Amino acid sequence: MTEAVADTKALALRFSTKTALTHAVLILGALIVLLPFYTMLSLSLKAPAEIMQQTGGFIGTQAPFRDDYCIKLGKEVADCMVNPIAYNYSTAFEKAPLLRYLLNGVVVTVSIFFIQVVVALPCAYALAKLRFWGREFVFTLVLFCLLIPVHAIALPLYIMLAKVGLTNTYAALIIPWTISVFGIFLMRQFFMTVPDDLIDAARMDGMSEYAIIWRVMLPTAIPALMAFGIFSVVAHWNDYFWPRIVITGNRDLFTPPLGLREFKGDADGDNFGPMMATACIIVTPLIVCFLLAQRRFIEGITLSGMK
Amino acid sequence: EDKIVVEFGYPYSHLFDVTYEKILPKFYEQHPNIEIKMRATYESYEDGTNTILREAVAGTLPDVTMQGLNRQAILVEKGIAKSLEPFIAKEADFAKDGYHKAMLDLGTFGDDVYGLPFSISLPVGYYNMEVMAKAGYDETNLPTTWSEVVEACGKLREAGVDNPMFWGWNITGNWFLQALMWSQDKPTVEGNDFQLDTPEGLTALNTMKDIFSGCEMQNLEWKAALASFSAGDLGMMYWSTSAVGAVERAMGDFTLVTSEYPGLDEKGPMGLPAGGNSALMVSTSEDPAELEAAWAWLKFITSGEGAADVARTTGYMPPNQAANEIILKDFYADNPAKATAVRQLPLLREWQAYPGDNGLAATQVIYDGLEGIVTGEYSDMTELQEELTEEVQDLLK
Amino acid sequence: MIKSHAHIWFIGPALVLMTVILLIPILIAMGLSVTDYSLGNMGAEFVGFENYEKIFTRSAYEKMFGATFRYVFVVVPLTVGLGLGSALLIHSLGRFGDIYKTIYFLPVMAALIAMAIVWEFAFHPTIGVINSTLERGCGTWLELWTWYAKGCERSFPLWLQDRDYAIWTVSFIGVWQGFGFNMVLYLAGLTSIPRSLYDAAEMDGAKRGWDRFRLVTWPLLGPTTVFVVTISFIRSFQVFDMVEAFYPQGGGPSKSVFVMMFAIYEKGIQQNLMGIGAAITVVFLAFVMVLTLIQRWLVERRTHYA
Amino acid sequence: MSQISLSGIHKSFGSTEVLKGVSLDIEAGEFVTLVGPSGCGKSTLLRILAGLDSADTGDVRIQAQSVTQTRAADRNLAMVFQSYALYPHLSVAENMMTPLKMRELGWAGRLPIVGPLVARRACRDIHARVEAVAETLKITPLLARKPGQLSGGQRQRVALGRAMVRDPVAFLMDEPLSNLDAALRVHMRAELSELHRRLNATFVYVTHDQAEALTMSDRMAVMMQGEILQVGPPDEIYHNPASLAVARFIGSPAINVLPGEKLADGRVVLLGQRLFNVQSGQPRALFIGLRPEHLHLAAEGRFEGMISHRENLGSDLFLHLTLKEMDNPVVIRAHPDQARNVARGHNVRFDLDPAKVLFFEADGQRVTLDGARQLEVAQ
Amino acid sequence: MSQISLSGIHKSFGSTEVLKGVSLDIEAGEFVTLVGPSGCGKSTLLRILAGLDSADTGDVRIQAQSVTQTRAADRNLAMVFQSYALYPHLSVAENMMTPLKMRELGWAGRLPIVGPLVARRACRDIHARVEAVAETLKITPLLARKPGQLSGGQRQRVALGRAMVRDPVAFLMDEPLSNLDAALRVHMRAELSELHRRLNATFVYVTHDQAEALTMSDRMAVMMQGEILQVGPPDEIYHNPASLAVARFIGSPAINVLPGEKLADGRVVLLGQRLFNVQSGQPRALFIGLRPEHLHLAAEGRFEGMISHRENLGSDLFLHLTLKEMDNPVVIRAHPDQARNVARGHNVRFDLDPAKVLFFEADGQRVTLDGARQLEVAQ
Ligand SMILES: Nc1ncnc2c1ncn2[C@@H]1O[C@H](COP(=O)(O)OP(=O)(O)OP(=O)(O)O)[C@@H](O)[C@H]1O
Ligand SMILES: Nc1ncnc2c1ncn2[C@@H]1O[C@H](COP(=O)(O)OP(=O)(O)OP(=O)(O)O)[C@@H](O)[C@H]1O
Ligand SMILES: O=P(O)(O)OC[C@@H](O)CO
Ligand SMILES: [Mg+2]
Ligand SMILES: [Mg+2]
Repeated sequence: MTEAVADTKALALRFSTKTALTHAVLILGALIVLLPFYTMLSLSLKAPAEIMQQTGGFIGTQAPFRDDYCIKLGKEVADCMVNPIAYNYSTAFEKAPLLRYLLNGVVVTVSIFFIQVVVALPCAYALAKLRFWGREFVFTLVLFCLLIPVHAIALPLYIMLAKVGLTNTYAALIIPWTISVFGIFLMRQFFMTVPDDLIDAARMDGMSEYAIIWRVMLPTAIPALMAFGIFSVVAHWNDYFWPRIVITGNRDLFTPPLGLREFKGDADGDNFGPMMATACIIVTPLIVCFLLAQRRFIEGITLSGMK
Repeated sequence: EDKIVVEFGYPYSHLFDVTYEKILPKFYEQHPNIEIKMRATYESYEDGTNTILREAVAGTLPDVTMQGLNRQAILVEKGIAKSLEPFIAKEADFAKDGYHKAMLDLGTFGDDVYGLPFSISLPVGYYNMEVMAKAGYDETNLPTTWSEVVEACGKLREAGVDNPMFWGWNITGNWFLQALMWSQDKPTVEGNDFQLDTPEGLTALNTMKDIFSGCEMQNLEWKAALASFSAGDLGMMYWSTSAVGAVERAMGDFTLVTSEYPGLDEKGPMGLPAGGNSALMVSTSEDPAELEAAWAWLKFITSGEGAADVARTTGYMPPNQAANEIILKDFYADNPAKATAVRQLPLLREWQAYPGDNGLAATQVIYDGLEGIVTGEYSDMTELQEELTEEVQDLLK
Repeated sequence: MIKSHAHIWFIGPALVLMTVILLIPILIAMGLSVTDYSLGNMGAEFVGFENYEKIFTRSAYEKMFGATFRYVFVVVPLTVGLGLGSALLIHSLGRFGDIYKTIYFLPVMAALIAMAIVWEFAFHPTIGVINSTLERGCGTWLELWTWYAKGCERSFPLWLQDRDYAIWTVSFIGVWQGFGFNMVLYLAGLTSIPRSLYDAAEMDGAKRGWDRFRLVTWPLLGPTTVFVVTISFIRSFQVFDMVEAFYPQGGGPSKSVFVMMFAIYEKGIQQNLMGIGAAITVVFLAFVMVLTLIQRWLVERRTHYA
Repeated sequence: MSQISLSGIHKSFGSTEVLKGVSLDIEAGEFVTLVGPSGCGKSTLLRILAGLDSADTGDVRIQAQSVTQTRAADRNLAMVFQSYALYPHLSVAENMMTPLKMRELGWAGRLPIVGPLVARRACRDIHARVEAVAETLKITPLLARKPGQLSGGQRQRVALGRAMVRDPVAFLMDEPLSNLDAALRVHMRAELSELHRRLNATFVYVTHDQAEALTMSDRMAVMMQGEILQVGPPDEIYHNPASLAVARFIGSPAINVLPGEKLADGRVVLLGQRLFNVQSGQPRALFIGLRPEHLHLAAEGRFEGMISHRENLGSDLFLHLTLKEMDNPVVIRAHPDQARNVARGHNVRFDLDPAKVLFFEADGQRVTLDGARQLEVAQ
Repeated sequence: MSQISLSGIHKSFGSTEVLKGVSLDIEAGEFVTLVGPSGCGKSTLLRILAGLDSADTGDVRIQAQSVTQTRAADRNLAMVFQSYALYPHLSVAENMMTPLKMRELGWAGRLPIVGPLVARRACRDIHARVEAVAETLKITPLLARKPGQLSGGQRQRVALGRAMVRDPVAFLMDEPLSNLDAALRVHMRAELSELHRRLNATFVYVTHDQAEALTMSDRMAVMMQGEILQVGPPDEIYHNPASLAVARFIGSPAINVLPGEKLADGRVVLLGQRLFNVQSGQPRALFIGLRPEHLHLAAEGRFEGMISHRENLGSDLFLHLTLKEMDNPVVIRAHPDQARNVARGHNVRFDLDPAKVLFFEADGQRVTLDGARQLEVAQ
């Protein structure tokens, strides 16, 4: 009996050390993962000199410093003394019109996602649940398109858009992404797991195939859709390459990452404080979205029936 | 009454936004019927050129664009940039506005002027006097030749400075290679011929190798170099004068001194490539009024008060003699760090581009070769000279 | 189903967009790859396979293949391995799992261009947090490691600018950035493994975690792994943003990080040599396709689909 | 004219022929069951009738109209699925409304929020009908729940309700009870029968459980390997099976099949014992089918066996007897009160009710032996 | 000492108490069934016994050893899961080998390719044992297949095989037949019983199907809402239920429960008819339980009802009678031969077998009425 009790303790101990070990490993990993974010946040709080010299710890001394831009415009030195945090964040919003960029980002990512869904969902449904001649071929095509790197086709695409006069418009930011083969692929995998009976029941209830997609498949696929949504939104919210190519005229069409370039001086020195402030602001909406979506999001990526 | 809109593109918003913000009110005062519409800024000179090339294909070119001095050629070759001669011809006292020959040459192709320089930079030396003092240097005995620089490196290292010097070989467009070539008064390209296979070429390469190995220079990227210098790690840094503003903003509590670019011998450099950007007219408009408006803007920013604001807001020099000599006299007295480049003005030479479609590819090949010296990939300079010559010549033919 | 043509309307839009947006540009690229077209020129000349020949003969391109394969073969196994590892650990936790999940997914969500700048700071040779941390270990037993001792004596590596380290540093950042994505996929896979199989394994005497992993987890994650590996391959072959952010000029010290996508960009966009850029694109596609096929073929033979 | 008529339905999936020319007529108001082992093609046939699959050849007629080219949504049939196939995101009420909405509202009326405003009257009408059906099925308190919050039996009822809200030509049901637990299944059997009587509608019911088929149907069709072997009222199928296959499939425990023979002199012999005499003629081997309830323990029974297994259901006692002459045990139904006297390992004697004996040819065809019934039973 | 002993097992999930102090002793070689409605806690109890869950309080003993702290892998029990839980990626043979490999080979022997080389002898031994079990279960031809390629019944056997290859203290089975179709379920019942006899091992079997429990078990434990209501041999449970709940759950169709009373003079009255007299005493209301087979049609029966539904199973005929006095129908078992005479809507008279009557108190407790048995039955 006493032996059993000792055993219990050993068991409990083993359990707790195991969890503790798990936590230790995960925390170590989290530290490495978080290091750049720590730096990013820290840089967004400090004065330029502190940034370049890497002094001042996490938030810097917060001593006011002289804003060159202001001086150069001919203002008095006393008027140009600014607090680092206030300077970094207010510059991010004023100089780069970040609010405008964020709004553009929302418009663009939401439109892209919306169109992707409208296009991909029916296609995924057909590939998963309808039997028709050429289905395998279409699916193979989807798999092939998955391999095509967008950077490689950027120029032909740009020229095509230019020919129809769409550069420097929202359309240019949106159109190339209206087709998401990844989305088709992911949604198809999910639709494969929706029972056929459900679709047949809908047919018996008098739904057209079109109604089935929006009234049956879409609501049941919400988790998968969220997963796809996160991938799509993250990718296009953060996209730097494509907007830079097509938006050469109007700054009002900038998406948030392009806001970062306002602070690039390249060989003549970047303005890191506001740049990092911008970066922090840009990533925040995504984190919030992820936190809201994560539960259902992970359930959504069903990969069973993969083939 | 409708205003005439001039579309305008320029690089480095963080650097030049303030300049234009200062210039614009003055311009509008003189030209109330013109409106300047700022396009999205270019991220770098390369980005600027590529954007213009794409916009040329798309038919969405701006009216005036700012391009790196060495990028003008390609736009001229492809027929995108417009000759400015017709406008200059109409100006009564063009020369009086301070455009002197050396500057105009930078934007002259064939017999026509295509670009008017806007902001001009020259390579200079940056010194952290506190660090230099450890090896017994002060403002009076800063190194003037590359061998003295190497010597200084040795002394600094002995004094416990791990990382005494940085040399901006990686500046875009092989600028520092051209600096070493011009120092010997030798252009890097003549016609379609790459001149690295000359004795001057070998000297340039060997000088670089000596500098890199003699100073055990780290292969820093620009941002890292600026950070190191700001943090007080580096004693000497050779770079474009345009960075003075950035350095002053970021540096720690030490004394910054800029000084003339060292030469191969005591005589100092015989020439130096001009950096910076110049204004090109790329308007596709047929409307004379619009073209006139574009010219008005182009001229305003490259002359007089407009040009002077370049110096006031950045580390660059104005392209315009008048501005430098008359308007900015007091300014340079107050900002000695920015004055160094002005003193070097007589040495100003062209920042050369490599001709043909493969010009940019050639630039890259040379860049890769220079990097090989820094990283230690190449140790035999003669071999490198041969290799580079062959490959670049192949691209230029 | 009674004769319905619904599918035409369903796949039609996708097919049209796929063709216009993806396939036609790829066909254009194939066409351009046998010419010397340069942006801004009026026309182009047919040059046959000259562009392809260059790819396989010039030394820069040799470096391109080297860098690409190094990156891919470091990043794919590590992102998959760490993704799986972290998913397993997080899955075993229950509570608190959500916190780690969010943290590990952060790098996926952050704008790479901003993170690149941050990493440059972190990897700064003297004042960067990495090397200054390493320096703190100087004078301790760590110096027994000759590499470490050397670092203490002179200086620790310039991670991003040393041609011996750059590709590995970039790969590290690639792993940092990408494994969260795989973790999420694996977490999804784990939640779909029936609990009863673990019960069965326990009853069968699989006492150690490793036994249960071998017996149940790993085989049942088969389909997930196929997906994850495929996607990781494609993603890491397509690595570009980070290289461009770190080395806008030239692709890293001595071209040691000159990956294929960057080569395409450098030729096609930076240098306006669209012919060569297109040729590299075609080679790239061929490579990825062959590798994907091989990989699928290898894995598929060992994977069951329940 | 019959309500539903299937004729000559063939269907292959790839190279396997799943339905081999099936014909079946169903009258209005009839409860017809398709019963057969798993994989015999029952669901396929039902789906072809519903319009969810199409036959390779053959004709489907509903109320004398050929509907072979009509899509499922337009056939006005209602179907209850084995998995219930309820829309997981809709409440019970919404689930039940769906077929009505789809058929009776225009696109505007189907919009999520504005719909009820646009088509006010129609919506109110639909609500009323759903509530009436819910009342009938006693699921009114569940109307607001989602399917995920219901037990199996409740889901079953909702699925029925969804079919009932409309007034379809026929109700098709594919194993609707097979997901329920044993007790509930027995209970629902009675409920379904009751429902059929009340609605007076045509039911086509698919099952592999012969008990369901026997207890509920007006007529049942026994299917095997893509063919209908026999159609008839349950009683007929049970007592008068057309073939050995049908006899074996229907009845639980299964019918005992013993080797017998008819001798040239007309004697019919089972395990060496004469059963009775028939008209003399060609001698032939026969299979003799005897249901467990037609065998009885008898102290002086002509047959003997050893009890190898007992199944005591409380209400019935089934004894499995091993006979010397046979590999398979013979199952016999005994009265539970006898349980005490019969233990495993005992030898017991039993006899049969000769009137209930069924004869089959070697190929499984049922035969009646002329004169068999008239003959005096030998003691 | 009993083989397995559960005592005072309590278990809660969150705030719901799923097991409320369950105790049960199981002897070596016994076949004990846990039977009860869905959700009553059967699986939970079995999992606690297996070590897959742990009890909040209470003790589990196996062969007199407390194993409360022993993990499942060390308890030497074998379990067959309702879903079979076969490893989908392993062949049948590999599935069956797993428990042996895990227990008998070192890590080296378990390696994929080198394993069989390292532990040559052990591997050959394991192979031999798997083949022997496969032989017993008649699945030798399936050994190379993957579970995905098997039918339900075949999977069921493989799951059994995986349990049988070892020599466990007891076999635990959680509804192993519930995924099979009706006919196969009946067949497998007999097979399992046969297996139990042959192995002579302890079986703990969970089911919600009372037929399975009645036919297979040596003893059955009826569970409801986390408590064991009665433990005993099937016969005992069926004929002598301790409470109304047990009586209702066991038996199909379910027992009829009618309201009755005992008058002060000792008369016991059912629906106004005197059943018999008992000792006089306090008058009290009673529930009277009567199984369908203990009721019979009788032209002069004392009770009358209208036939509201007939279930003809071929071997049995169940009539649902609606009585004037009662809401719920009374179910009566009749002989199928009577089927022709009794149609829906007819009024019929019936009577009962007074010896089989069960009495329950208002709270469901079973009572025996003193002297009831001795009294002469009133005609
Ligand atoms: N879509 C399909 N493709 C290929 N074979 C199919 C398909 N649908 C059904 N089958 C095959 O057709 C045969 C009959 O299937 P069906 O579903 O009609 O059987 P069932 O009688 O309903 O069986 P169960 O009682 O198991 O539901 C089976 O062998 C099945 O494997
Ligand atoms: N992990 C769990 N968390 C919360 N509740 C649970 C859990 N497992 C079981 N339960 C609840 O405990 C009760 C008993 O569950 P259990 O699985 O033991 O029932 P059961 O008798 O096996 O039923 P069935 O016949 O349906 O299998 C149920 O009400 C169930 O909802
Ligand atoms: O960057 P800029 O404008 O100075 O021009 C290029 C060189 O002058 C180096 O800075
Ligand atoms: Mg079926
Ligand atoms: Mg259970």
